[in-house]
Amino acid sequence: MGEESCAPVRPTRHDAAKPPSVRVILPSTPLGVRKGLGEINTILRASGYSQEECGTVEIVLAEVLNNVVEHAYSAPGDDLIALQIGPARAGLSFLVEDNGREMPEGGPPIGKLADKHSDLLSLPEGGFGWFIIREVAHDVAYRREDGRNRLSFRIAVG
Amino acid sequence: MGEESCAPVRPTRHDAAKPPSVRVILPSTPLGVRKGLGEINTILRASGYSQEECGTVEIVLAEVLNNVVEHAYSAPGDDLIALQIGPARAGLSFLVEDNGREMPEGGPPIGKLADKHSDLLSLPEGGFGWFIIREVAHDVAYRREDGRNRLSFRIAVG
Amino acid sequence: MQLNLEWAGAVLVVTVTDPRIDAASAVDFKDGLRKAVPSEAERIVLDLSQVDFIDSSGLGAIVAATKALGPNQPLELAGLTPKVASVFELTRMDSFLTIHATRSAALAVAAANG
Amino acid sequence: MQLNLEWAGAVLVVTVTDPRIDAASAVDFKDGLRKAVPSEAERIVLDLSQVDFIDSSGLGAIVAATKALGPNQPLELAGLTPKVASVFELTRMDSFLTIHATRSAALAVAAANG
Ligand SMILES: Nc1ncnc2c1ncn2[C@@H]1O[C@H](COP(=O)(O)OP(=O)(O)O)[C@@H](O)[C@H]1O
Ligand SMILES: Nc1ncnc2c1ncn2[C@@H]1O[C@H](COP(=O)(O)OP(=O)(O)O)[C@@H](O)[C@H]1O
Repeated sequence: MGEESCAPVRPTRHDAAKPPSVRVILPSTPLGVRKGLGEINTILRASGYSQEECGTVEIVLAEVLNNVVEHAYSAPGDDLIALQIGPARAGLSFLVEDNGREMPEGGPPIGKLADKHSDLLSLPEGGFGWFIIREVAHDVAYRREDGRNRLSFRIAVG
Repeated sequence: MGEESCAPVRPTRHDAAKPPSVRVILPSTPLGVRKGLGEINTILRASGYSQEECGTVEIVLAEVLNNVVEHAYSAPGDDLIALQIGPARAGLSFLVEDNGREMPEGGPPIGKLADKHSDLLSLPEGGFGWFIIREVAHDVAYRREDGRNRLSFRIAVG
Repeated sequence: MQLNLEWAGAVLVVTVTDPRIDAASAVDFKDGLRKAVPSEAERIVLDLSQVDFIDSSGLGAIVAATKALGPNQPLELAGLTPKVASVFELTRMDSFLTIHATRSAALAVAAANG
Repeated sequence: MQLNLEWAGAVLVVTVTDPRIDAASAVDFKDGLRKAVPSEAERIVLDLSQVDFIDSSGLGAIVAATKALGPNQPLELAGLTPKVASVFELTRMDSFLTIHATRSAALAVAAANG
């Protein structure tokens, strides 16, 4: 997942963006995630990130947060997801925490893609999430601590 | 609402505190507010504010945020509240934003207190919220913009 | 909302063991208190020494409970921690409610008053 | 999920008028699309020009719909906005699905192919 491999959602570099410090607490529901992404987008735009950079952050966060809603917690209810955004050496750092169940293999899935030679009808209809995360994000690290999942990563924007 | 009138929760002045610049997004639910206040407390303590100063901030934010939960949004659901904390000339500045309904009179209530001469049985059981806010916070300003409520104020801590 | 009950003669001491009486717990607190107090209680001491934070909802719940119990079952407060005390002072509720420094002070007064 | 239907001969143009096909709306979108397409449709053009964001749930829904309709009712995409296009590219789905720059380009090709 080097810098080279994320061509389609390529982060552009400029000096205007000022990495914000953000704490987000979200209801673990599809609509909670959608609204949270909207607020984060507003903050990043106001911090000087381009529309394209905000799009890069949005797709990764959408995949990570929706995975928590769909897989870590059993059913949408009162559960909360905590997200921290801060400056990183190169880009923005993210830490996502939840009190849901542990990752199945003790760590995040590899995320694989449809075989180049497969035909339309044999395409997978899911499982794109982790492929997207690993393709765009850097330094992905997972740990289970105090009954909590902590997933951290970096996105090279700004 | 001068500096003089907020004796009971008097801000103490010292040089240790370093005002943070942080954005907090929280669910518009009583438990979301509670959790958000906990995070803010942690951030302010880490920035060098005293326990007493953190208490001053906590009570004002509790009133402001719970008002959004109870009055601006119709029912606890997936709605979010966005909060910005930053340095101010004297103290910390706060901006609270929500997408709920507009303030009833186009602005925040005056906030009044029980009559000194009333007896226990005629005491109000609610309506203390805005009195507390106006008593402790300074420069309270409200505007409705883009379907969003924006309430800003300053608390003289640090 | 966790409430601990203890009798000292006809005085019922209700200790709030949750650290917060806030918008998330005020209704629960009011209900719990109402159910906890039997008609035999001649006086109620609400021990708040374990409560670290109260907001206007919690304050409203205490005022409402005091009014509902009425003058025949006076509700008195004891053991206010600093943040809690400042909210009572700020709203001037300290001049309408009876507040004792500690639970034992409250019981001593209750004993003296019969 | 708001879908707008329009016929161009035997081609059914389905325009998604919601700005997002995401985890909150993907199931709704898939159901809506299934109900919207009658057996008379010989080709379906899905106009995404009003869609600003799609995530992997939305992508999965489009793949599932394309598979369910099968080769006799080909589903083709048109008008992908930048963020949406990048998700199709990133997941290489752009090499499995037919994507046209615009809805009129899609219709021109459909007309040429009969
Ligand atoms: N946060 C998580 N907690 C537990 N399991 C997860 C989490 N994220 C992903 N998984 C597991 O990894 C699988 C692959 O995830 P993903 O690539 O996002 O695809 P999808 O969500 O479409 O199934 C999921 O089906 C699930 O079993
Ligand atoms: N954020 C808000 N949006 C809309 N209305 C509000 C808001 N805050 C306060 N109000 C109105 O002002 C009144 C007084 O508020 P407050 O002093 O906090 O007391 P309480 O919340 O206990 O009623 C509320 O009852 C409500 O009608």
